[in-house]
Amino acid sequence: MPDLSVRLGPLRLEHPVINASGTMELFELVEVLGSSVIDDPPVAAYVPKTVTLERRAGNPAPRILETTGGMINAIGLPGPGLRAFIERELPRLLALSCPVIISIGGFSRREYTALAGGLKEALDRSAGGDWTGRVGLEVNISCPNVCSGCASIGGDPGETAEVVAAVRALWPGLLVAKLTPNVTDITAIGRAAAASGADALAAVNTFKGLVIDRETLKPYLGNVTGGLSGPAIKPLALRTVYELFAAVDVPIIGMGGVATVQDVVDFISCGATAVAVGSATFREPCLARALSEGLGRFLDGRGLALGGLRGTAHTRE
Amino acid sequence: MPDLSVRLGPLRLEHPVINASGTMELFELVEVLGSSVIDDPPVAAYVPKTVTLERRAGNPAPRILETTGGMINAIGLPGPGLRAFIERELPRLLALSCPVIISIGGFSRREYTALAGGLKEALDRSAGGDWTGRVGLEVNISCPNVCSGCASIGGDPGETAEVVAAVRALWPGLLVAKLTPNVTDITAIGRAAAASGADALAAVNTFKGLVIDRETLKPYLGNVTGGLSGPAIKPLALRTVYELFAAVDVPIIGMGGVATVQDVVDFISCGATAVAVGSATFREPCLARALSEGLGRFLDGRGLALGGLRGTAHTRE
Amino acid sequence: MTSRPDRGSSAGRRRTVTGGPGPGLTGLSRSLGRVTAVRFLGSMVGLTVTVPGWRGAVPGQFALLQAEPSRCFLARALSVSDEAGEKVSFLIAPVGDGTRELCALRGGDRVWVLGPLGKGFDVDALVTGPERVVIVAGGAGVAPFPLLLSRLLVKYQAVSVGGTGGGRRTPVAGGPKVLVLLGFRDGAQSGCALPVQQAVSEMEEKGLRCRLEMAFEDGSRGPVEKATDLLDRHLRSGDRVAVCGPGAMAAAVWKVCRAVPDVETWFSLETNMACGVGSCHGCVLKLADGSDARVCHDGPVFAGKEVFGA
Amino acid sequence: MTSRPDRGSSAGRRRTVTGGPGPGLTGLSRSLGRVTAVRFLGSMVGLTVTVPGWRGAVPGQFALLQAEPSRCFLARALSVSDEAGEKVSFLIAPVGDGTRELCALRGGDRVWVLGPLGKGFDVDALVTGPERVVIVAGGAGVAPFPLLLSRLLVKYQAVSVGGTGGGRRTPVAGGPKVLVLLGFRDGAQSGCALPVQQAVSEMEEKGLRCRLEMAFEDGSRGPVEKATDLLDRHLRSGDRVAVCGPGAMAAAVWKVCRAVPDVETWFSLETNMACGVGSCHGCVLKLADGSDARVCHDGPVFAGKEVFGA
Ligand SMILES: Cc1cc2nc3c(=O)[nH]c(=O)nc-3n(C[C@H](O)[C@H](O)[C@H](O)COP(=O)(O)OP(=O)(O)OC[C@H]3O[C@@H](n4cnc5c(N)ncnc54)[C@H](O)[C@@H]3O)c2cc1C
Ligand SMILES: Cc1cc2nc3c(=O)[nH]c(=O)nc-3n(C[C@H](O)[C@H](O)[C@H](O)COP(=O)(O)OP(=O)(O)OC[C@H]3O[C@@H](n4cnc5c(N)ncnc54)[C@H](O)[C@@H]3O)c2cc1C
Ligand SMILES: Cc1cc2nc3c(=O)[nH]c(=O)nc-3n(C[C@H](O)[C@H](O)[C@H](O)COP(=O)(O)O)c2cc1C
Ligand SMILES: Cc1cc2nc3c(=O)[nH]c(=O)nc-3n(C[C@H](O)[C@H](O)[C@H](O)COP(=O)(O)O)c2cc1C
Ligand code: FES
Ligand code: FES
Repeated sequence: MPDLSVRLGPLRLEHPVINASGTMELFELVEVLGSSVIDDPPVAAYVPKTVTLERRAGNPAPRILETTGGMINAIGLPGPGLRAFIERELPRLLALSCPVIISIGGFSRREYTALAGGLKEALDRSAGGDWTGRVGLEVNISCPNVCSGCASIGGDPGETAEVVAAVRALWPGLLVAKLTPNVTDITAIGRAAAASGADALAAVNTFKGLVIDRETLKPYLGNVTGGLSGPAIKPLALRTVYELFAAVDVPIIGMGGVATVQDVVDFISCGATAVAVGSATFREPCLARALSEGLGRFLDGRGLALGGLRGTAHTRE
Repeated sequence: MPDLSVRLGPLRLEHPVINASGTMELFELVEVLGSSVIDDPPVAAYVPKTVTLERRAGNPAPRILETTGGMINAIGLPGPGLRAFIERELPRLLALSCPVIISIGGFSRREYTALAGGLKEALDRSAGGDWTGRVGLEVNISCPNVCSGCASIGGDPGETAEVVAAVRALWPGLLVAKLTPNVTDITAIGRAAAASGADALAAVNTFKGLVIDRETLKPYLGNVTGGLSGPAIKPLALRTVYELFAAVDVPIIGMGGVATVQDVVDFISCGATAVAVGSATFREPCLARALSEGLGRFLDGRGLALGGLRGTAHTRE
Repeated sequence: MTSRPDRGSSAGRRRTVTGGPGPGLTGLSRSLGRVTAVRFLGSMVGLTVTVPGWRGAVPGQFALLQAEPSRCFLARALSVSDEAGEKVSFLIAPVGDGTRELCALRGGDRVWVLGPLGKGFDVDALVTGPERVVIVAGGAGVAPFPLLLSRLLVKYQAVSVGGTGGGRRTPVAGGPKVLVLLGFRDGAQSGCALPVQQAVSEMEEKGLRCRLEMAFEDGSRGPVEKATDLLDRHLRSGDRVAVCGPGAMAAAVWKVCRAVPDVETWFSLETNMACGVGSCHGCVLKLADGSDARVCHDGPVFAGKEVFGA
Repeated sequence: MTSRPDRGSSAGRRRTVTGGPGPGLTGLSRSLGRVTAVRFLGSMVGLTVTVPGWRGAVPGQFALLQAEPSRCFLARALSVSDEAGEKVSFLIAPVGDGTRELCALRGGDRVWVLGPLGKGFDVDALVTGPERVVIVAGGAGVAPFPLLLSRLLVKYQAVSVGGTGGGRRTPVAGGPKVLVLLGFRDGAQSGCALPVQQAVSEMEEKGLRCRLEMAFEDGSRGPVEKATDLLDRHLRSGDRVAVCGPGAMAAAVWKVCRAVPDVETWFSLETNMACGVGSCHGCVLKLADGSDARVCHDGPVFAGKEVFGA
């Protein structure tokens, strides 16, 4: 098996396959898969669902529907809020054997700094010593399923720069900016984030879509619009990673429709340093591990090192 | 059978289902389907492939690949150029029994006006009397598969307004602006086009994507990136129509992934006046007619008039 | 990995560590099963799949199924209808692409199975009530009940041969122990009652009192009536009721039940699911207290009180 | 709508107005056929489909096939391998999702068929050459040749019983009329040669001189060689050559042929296709003169000169 480890800022990942935020509740999986899932997580780093400052109920049902080649969701960031997250989730996250990348979502710059500041304080208090090698932060400025904030920040280079810079000023560890694809030029957003101190970019969040209820002929989802994910969007997501790789120098976490080993290879070829599995984990909870193993076999078969694969789609010969 | 006729500016369509530009060569179909396809076209209006000012070879092969739930293409607007189009195509287009909407694509405002002006002149000369009830114009400012121009115009409200206004100044018939979805806010583009004199909007062109060749690990398409179409993008396209309907007063030609009667119903529910079938005609050349017939049966079954369906997704009750 | 199912087990969540090899990938948590039997039951299909490593379900638990290869992106939630070792049966109504694809499978075809999942019926709570166990199902809602009936049989037999149970030792005491009330749209739909009818016959053969009644909404086989009409007629204080069926039926059943004192109810509920394991927060259901429950994780079986309030 | 195939027809494009009803939609141009036979031929599958309204193909023409239901978006191009009335046969190599899905079809399954499409081999030009008809195929490239052989048989028979042809009246004059050279990767791949072998036998039975040779790249059945090695050995001036196979093979065949005087060649070529009818401009091939040809519309059969120049 070749060396699959990768670095994302101060984090070292055993292999490049992680989960996409909002698509894996690792601690719930114990009930189905046993505690091995915690002792030896299927992901190289665990990204919990986006945390918000206040408690949120999320969007009304229905929240999901399968579409051709993918699915649409309008979950709406339900969650207990930062305080409860710190009390209930953080301790067990810190006990995991893999790094954790905590995703935060806010509705203003102030909320992002409150989230990052609150987490830093809690980590300084409870993580013991230098935790920056174990815990990173992802600023989700790209959720299409909340009315304001979030995606509107990630849709504008200036607002993106402001939020990233403000969080950067107080967060010492890995800082990832998660981008929305629903923009005219994603490289402008990516450059703004990198220039403002993001250590890495996550590309991409879901594509804004809508489905119609075939009975009522009204929007099907409780929140009217939703985010499209899954294999249907893979070529679109791949394009964003390809464009970003040419535009920025920071590592990219590629995602969008990853379901097979070939998908992982494609994202790395386009320039991704790590790859996140989202919707496809819904049909196979341990997909991330299976894909990392498959990636190892692929590299062996081609006689390639992981580093030699990265960005290869950009080189000519 | 209910009355399915609709109006797009000065054009009257027998039913609301037409083809998307670049996806049907009606005169080639004669070889496969016989001349009935010309005498009684399967589309309510025929939209030929986008015409450019000069002759273009198009992009190098490969130009297409199936993707999950859809396909990607980088055809690159091959064609004989305006002069040859006027000489060879226009006469037989004018002989069709259905209206024609000629799609033009340029790389600058000047090219668009040269195209529109040249067509107007040819029509004044050869169409006999008032042709505005038979021929419309679609400005394709949204093709993602040519290096410059086109999509970069449609990605900017200001440039969109300029091009549309310039063409409007000299084109007396139906003027449709075909929009790209690869923008942060499609309503800004749609509003600019409508305010500058577009009689209708076509939404949407393809979504910019990329596929990797699994052998070489380089971009698969000869043009590197391409445009994603087919059922995979339907929820995304539907969302653009939904947003535009709320933002502008002009009729919308909805398209993107239409393959079933339900898809036609969904687009009309979101606000489309007419619906175009693109990639799905590739598997069934006469799909447009079959869908219009299916739409009639659907309306009958629900006891609805076509006008009662339009925009129904926006109303509350 | 491959353990015998624990047939007489009590309610609660069960764990499974299945791990079929699957095409090209290893270390998966779902299992690549093979279809071993297909039964055409009216408008529904009974699918029996041999699932390597299947660990036994609680009645009311479900699994996520996906044909291999599949034209769908996600797997579909289906109640475990019966099981015998690694042979697991499902009863499937072909309503959309996913279920139609599953209904078209033939012997030897492959199908991915993740499960059992979720929280099933509390069999102990059902049998320890002062009166009967009443099962109410509408249409495809019959699916979980063959398994529930077979577990009830095991329970009662354990009791009657001197098991741990406190109460009655003869299963025949005081009229039927189990009353099964099924409602169907029409005769074609009622084809799926067969596995339940067979389970009822088996109970009767073993000397247990079990009665089955069916209602047909189209009046094709008797009066025009619904499962709730049957329930209205039969329900009595002390009954413990297990329900599965469409949302409107569930609400109607609740109305009948709340009108009778000392009746406890459990409902198996459905919502759209993506992950089936609590990860996606997509399958939420607003509970009576205003909170959102994830049906896959907190259910699919809920106490009536939780869902409908008091 | 349903006309008999015109078996002895000359080359060129053929029209079809098929119109199967299809699920829910009417007035379609593709036809919903039924699989009537499946043959497993080594690593390939021979699929025979009854296509309502099928109008008869020229050898080298193709059809677009899509299983119903299908997990693919587009149909797949497949050469017509043989036909008898509305029974149309295809020879399919399972290389990706679309072809694998078609190879998994069973008797009675439904499949959409649009065709015949494109420009086939010019049978007249092949048979009126001064020497033999040489068929060169690599791997799945055998597909169009059972039909071509059966059309050649009809042609020659017409000639030998006093048809319009000018020349020889005895089909046996001067050695083999038809030489079939097939190249395969290995023995498993050569299973697909069977329909060609059968067509050759039929010709021989009818008294026509027809010889078949096979080359195996893995040396499993004789020397390590390719179809082009066979061609190199046998080709002579005056031969008319019909070729179908992978791009590299086609180029190699062209090299062999251009070295011999008075040899004319026709190649059946493949590119990615979406529409198969000239609508999408996706299937382009750069011709020797620098122009782009649409393979579906201007081909798939091209004269060697057009493709490779002089
Ligand atoms: C815990 C659980 C247990 C279940 N057990 C069983 C069982 O044992 N047997 C059984 O037959 N079923 C069971 N179901 C139901 C089964 O999961 C669904 O019928 C199945 O998921 C449908 O998938 P599909 O692809 O066939 O249909 P889909 O196409 O996914 O449609 C699913 C449902 O959503 C509706 N829908 C889809 N798209 C739209 C739209 N655009 N507008 C409006 N409505 C739409 C459809 O009408 C249909 O009712 C169970 C469900 C759950 C949650
Ligand atoms: C006129 C014509 C006639 C034909 N006749 C026959 C016939 O008689 N019998 C027959 O077996 N075949 C025939 N073919 C070929 C057949 O059409 C293809 O094999 C088929 O379309 C493949 O579809 P698929 O879904 O199985 O594979 P796909 O998954 O669509 O792949 C198709 C091809 O593209 C390649 N490919 C796909 N994706 C990528 C990627 N990302 N990177 C690199 N490569 C990729 C695959 O390796 C494969 O070779 C014919 C083709 C044409 C044009
Ligand atoms: C059900 C669901 C919930 C999601 N929740 C979040 C979230 O909380 N935070 C976030 O940053 N992204 C969220 N996403 C987006 C994913 O992290 C990912 O960016 C996207 O789904 C594309 O990847 P995929 O196609 O592999 O799913 C969610 C996606 C889905 C499908
Ligand atoms: C092969 C191909 C060629 C196309 N060519 C054009 C074109 O020349 N001009 C244009 O405006 N749109 C072109 N389009 C875009 C379509 O008109 C349509 O907007 C898009 O494909 C979405 O519809 P669909 O999903 O139904 O295909 C093309 C699309 C495809 C797939
Ligand atoms: S289906 Fe994903 S949380 Fe229930
Ligand atoms: S496949 Fe569409 S033009 Fe040839």
